[in-house]
Amino acid sequence: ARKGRSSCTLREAVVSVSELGLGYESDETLLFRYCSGRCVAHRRNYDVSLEHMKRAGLLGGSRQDKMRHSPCCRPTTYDDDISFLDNKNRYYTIHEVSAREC
Amino acid sequence: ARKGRSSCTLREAVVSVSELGLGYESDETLLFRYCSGRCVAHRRNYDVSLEHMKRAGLLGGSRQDKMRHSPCCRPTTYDDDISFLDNKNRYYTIHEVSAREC
Amino acid sequence: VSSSALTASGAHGLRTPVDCVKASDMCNQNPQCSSRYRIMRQCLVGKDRNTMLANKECQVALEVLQESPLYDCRCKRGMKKELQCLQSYWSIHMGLSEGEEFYETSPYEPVTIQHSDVFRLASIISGMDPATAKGNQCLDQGKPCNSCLDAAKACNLNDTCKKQRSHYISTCNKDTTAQAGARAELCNRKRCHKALRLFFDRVQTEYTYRMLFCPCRDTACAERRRQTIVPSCAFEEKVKPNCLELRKTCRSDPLCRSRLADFHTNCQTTPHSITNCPNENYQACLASYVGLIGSDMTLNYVDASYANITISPWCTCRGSGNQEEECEKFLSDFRDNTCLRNSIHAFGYGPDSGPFAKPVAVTPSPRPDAEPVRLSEPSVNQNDIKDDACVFSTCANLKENGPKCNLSNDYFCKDEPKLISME
Amino acid sequence: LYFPQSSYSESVYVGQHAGSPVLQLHAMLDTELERPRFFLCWTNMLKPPHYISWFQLDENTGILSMNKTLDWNDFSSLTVKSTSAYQKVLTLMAEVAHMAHNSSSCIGNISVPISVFFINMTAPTCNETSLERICFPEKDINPHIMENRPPGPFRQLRRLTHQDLCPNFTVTYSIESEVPSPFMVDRNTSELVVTSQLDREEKEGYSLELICTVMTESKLYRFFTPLLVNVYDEDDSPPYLNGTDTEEVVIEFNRMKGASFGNLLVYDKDTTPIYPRDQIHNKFVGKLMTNDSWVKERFSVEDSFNEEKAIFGNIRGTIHKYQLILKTNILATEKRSFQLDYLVNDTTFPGSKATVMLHFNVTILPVAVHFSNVTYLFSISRQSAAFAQIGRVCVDNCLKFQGISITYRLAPAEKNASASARSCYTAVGIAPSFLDISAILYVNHTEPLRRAECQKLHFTLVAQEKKTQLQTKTQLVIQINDDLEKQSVENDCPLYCAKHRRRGPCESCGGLGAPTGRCQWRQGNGKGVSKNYSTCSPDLRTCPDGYCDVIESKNISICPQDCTTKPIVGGHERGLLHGISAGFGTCYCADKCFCENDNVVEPMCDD
Repeated sequence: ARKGRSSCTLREAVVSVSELGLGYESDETLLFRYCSGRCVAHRRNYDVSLEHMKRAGLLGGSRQDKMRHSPCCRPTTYDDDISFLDNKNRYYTIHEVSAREC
Repeated sequence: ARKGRSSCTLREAVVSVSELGLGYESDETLLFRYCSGRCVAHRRNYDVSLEHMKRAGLLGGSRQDKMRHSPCCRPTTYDDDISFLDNKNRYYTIHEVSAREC
Repeated sequence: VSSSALTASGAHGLRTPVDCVKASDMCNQNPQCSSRYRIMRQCLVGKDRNTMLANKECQVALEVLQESPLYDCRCKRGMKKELQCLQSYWSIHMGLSEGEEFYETSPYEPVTIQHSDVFRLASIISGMDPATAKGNQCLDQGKPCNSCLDAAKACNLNDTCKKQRSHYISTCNKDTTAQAGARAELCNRKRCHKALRLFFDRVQTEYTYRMLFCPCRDTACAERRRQTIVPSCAFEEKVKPNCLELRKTCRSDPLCRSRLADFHTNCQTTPHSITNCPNENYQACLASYVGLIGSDMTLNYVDASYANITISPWCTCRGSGNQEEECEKFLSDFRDNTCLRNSIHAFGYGPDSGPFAKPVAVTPSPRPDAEPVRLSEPSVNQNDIKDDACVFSTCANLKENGPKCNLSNDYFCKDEPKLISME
Repeated sequence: LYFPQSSYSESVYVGQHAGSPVLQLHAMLDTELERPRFFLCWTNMLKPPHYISWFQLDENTGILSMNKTLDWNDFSSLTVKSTSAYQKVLTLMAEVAHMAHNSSSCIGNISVPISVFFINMTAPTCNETSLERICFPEKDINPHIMENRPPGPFRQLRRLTHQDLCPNFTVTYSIESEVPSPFMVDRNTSELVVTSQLDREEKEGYSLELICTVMTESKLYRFFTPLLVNVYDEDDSPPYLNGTDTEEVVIEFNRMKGASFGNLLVYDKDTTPIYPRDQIHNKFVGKLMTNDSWVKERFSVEDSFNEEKAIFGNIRGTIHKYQLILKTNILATEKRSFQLDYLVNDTTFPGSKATVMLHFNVTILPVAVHFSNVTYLFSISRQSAAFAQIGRVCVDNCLKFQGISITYRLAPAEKNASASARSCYTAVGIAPSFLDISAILYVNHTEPLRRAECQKLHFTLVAQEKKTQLQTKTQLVIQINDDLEKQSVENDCPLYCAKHRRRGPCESCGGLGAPTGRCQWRQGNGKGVSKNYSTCSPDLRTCPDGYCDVIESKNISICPQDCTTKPIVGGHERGLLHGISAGFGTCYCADKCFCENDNVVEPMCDD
């Protein structure tokens, strides 16, 4: 694989709740796990056929119709909910914010 | 909503086995089902946060690291196997070539 | 079979206490003991306990059980079948005790560790917390610091702590609207308490204690500390019950009763000690405090003051009638508890930071009946006395030395209106 | 008879010799005639502990003394609770009774626990004992005196275990208090005596200062310790009124079961403990003084009380609050006046004036179901979408009604209109509102609005009270405005407004519930998660307003901002039961709802 293009794996970073960009203001930090990398290795007959038929223009539909012919590096399961106290001393719980498996 | 950008759904097309591009030569045809469309509506807190942190450059990693901040329009389950007689009168079976659900 | 065969006697005939589950199993395996045990339980179930126990059979049952290992069995915090152990303990204890005692003996085996690892760990952790790479400003007096925030951060970086914390918060924080009144109704207090107990049982004390006893230098930090147990659901209620009523409710539940007895055993202010704690054991007191969280007698900081903390259950002594003094005494065991304060202070600033709250000046103040933990009489000879008492060679000298002769803060001499006649 | 202390305690040492006194019990009399007799008893749960024989209690003086001399193996033979390695607690029970008796158990009699701390050492000598310990025990509890009781001695100030320790010392006691107090020390017996009957309603406690003077061979020492004597309450104060005993109660719009009226207060200087629940001290009982079964079936009086201090001269007393309560709904047509008397009885007050009579002058006014001469006129746009709310109809005072239910019906005013004319009327529907007794008009079908001949709809609006069938009518006219403009709305608009996340597409599309046929954009300005989030709504008058009303709940998609129960992604706060009460940036809903920053570029599945 080209340099720097490692395969799809779970990565993590310690970020503050505010940095999540969800609109909550809290200095609490959490371990944000996400999926990154390429997953060419997981292709199926479907992917090969779809890519071939797209290139051959066999499937019609406009250029806009997004047809993905390779699996995406995406979470398959998510971490438990995360709860925190915001800077106005109110509790919140966020669901499905951190990945568990890719 | 912009024209033609409908959400991720199952589509189908009748194609010949040869047109699958898997290397088989057979005039038999099959119903090829595939997933296409946008999946903004299926995002999670994970996607919103990942996108925000990518834009804010909070996650480091090189530009190459593919970090998908929105779900892909991909099959979640596949149709049953497909068998056919090729043009040299030999039987073949192909797995996971047509999508069942997106 | 003589009942003494039942005893798991130790070396010199003294019984080594076993846990009450084992003790009741041992008793049940002995026909004589098990029948007596069954009789005694029936004796105690009766509505009017006194008349029930007046009958001969109950008395005999109790006598036999006195000799069985059930008599001084104990339980361990967090042991398997803890609740069953506690139920056995209280069933036998109710038979043997002389009715409602102000302080009940803890069913738990004493926590023997002195200033244990939880203190050293806390001071180590707050010193160089690997997770908060930004270092810990709390050490640097100058920088603004929020050790409770750091504790929450540390918890969020530990999977077990994060998961259990999120579980109790989402359980207790069921409703998110602003009206506190409405919220108090909507949250399921029982479920919230259960989730809190799970959190403190399953997560290591290095995380839970840090969130509960973090030292604060400002109101924001103290308010975060107060919010740790989600008080709007776990602590506050619309109407404050009478504290004696709350005690009765607690004592009708074996777990709460045990944790309350444990608190009284381990946190009762002991004037004659350096730390003000029984056996100088901060750790045991903190463990007892945490043990009460998630029970009917859940405790919490009453406000966000960081200078002097006040801990209290959610109850009032209003409407106590003639039992007001007993109620005030019960409440003051929480609100004016120097052992508890010192323990929390010690956790925050290290066990050797000296007692935070000076022990109360000891005069035979009218401290209502406490379980008198007596040390031997301090042997004081005559000449030590003279610095303490207001000493005059004879009564006549009273006048010459002026009306006030201020000795130590509690002993002073007043002008005696009439000379004491020397009959 | 009662014990003036809840417990007694003292320490004893190895070598304490037989006959030496340990402590003295006191019992206070209820009447002058009583003669207290003291006995050691044992709680019936155990046969007497073997150490009970080590003590004897003088039947008359209440002095507990040793029956044997304590030795070292007495200590080791004990299997009782030990508070430390060298101290064990002997728990005795003493009882007091009017006459001698031989029953051993304490059942039913007045008893008090005695804790004797057996210390595994010999007693300290005179030199080894601080004078202060000769004077006072280390810990002692506060005594209490019941009010209205005869005076008498209630505590032995001397430490009997130390009285012979220093033979050539003289120890005397006296007391002082800032305010004159009915206490003195009997110089001969060193007993603290209450010198007169006490009245708790006058003073709840006395802060005394005990002074112990020790005369040694050469010096005079004086020690002080505070002592608080609590005065116990008994029900010796009758209930009284402070102001009116009568309340005028007018029942009109609120006729609902459980409604409360009036607020009559009855005062009592005594305390009323709320613990234990079934206590009988100062118990108030009330009785409706009426034989009218109609009244008895529909009315009750509720008593709640509170302990107060300020208004009783900083002495704890009780204020009872009495309210008239409806036990059932009252019919709208009911019209009646009567006086309802309620007898309050302080059941534990011995005197004659234990009762107070309260009077509720009750007037029940009928409620008219009536439209004041109003003809409802509403106008709607031809572009209105289905479920667009037209307006609210309500009989007079309906917003005040409680316990009264009104139904509303629409009927075309013209009886013999043509079929096609009649079909115009299907455009409008009416639905009862949840919260109150009004009804909401809404667009039920949009097809008639698109037809030119449907211009003005004349309805008869019928309102009827469910139980009494009281009915009223009025005219209701709905004017259909705007001509059928060319359909300028984007034709691939989604079915409902909440899906849009930007002003442009929002205002260029219509959606369910939009009265103008166009969605309306609300631009929020809140920072972070705020109640004022941006969103696209069919009708900003009702959505979002934090309440999923009767029309919105017909289809969650009309106003998911108020009604959704589905997951919400992004910073948000859920409403009390459903909906989004606060959100971050812009909130929009498709399958689920999102609350995101406004300035985010349209997300793409990038390759």
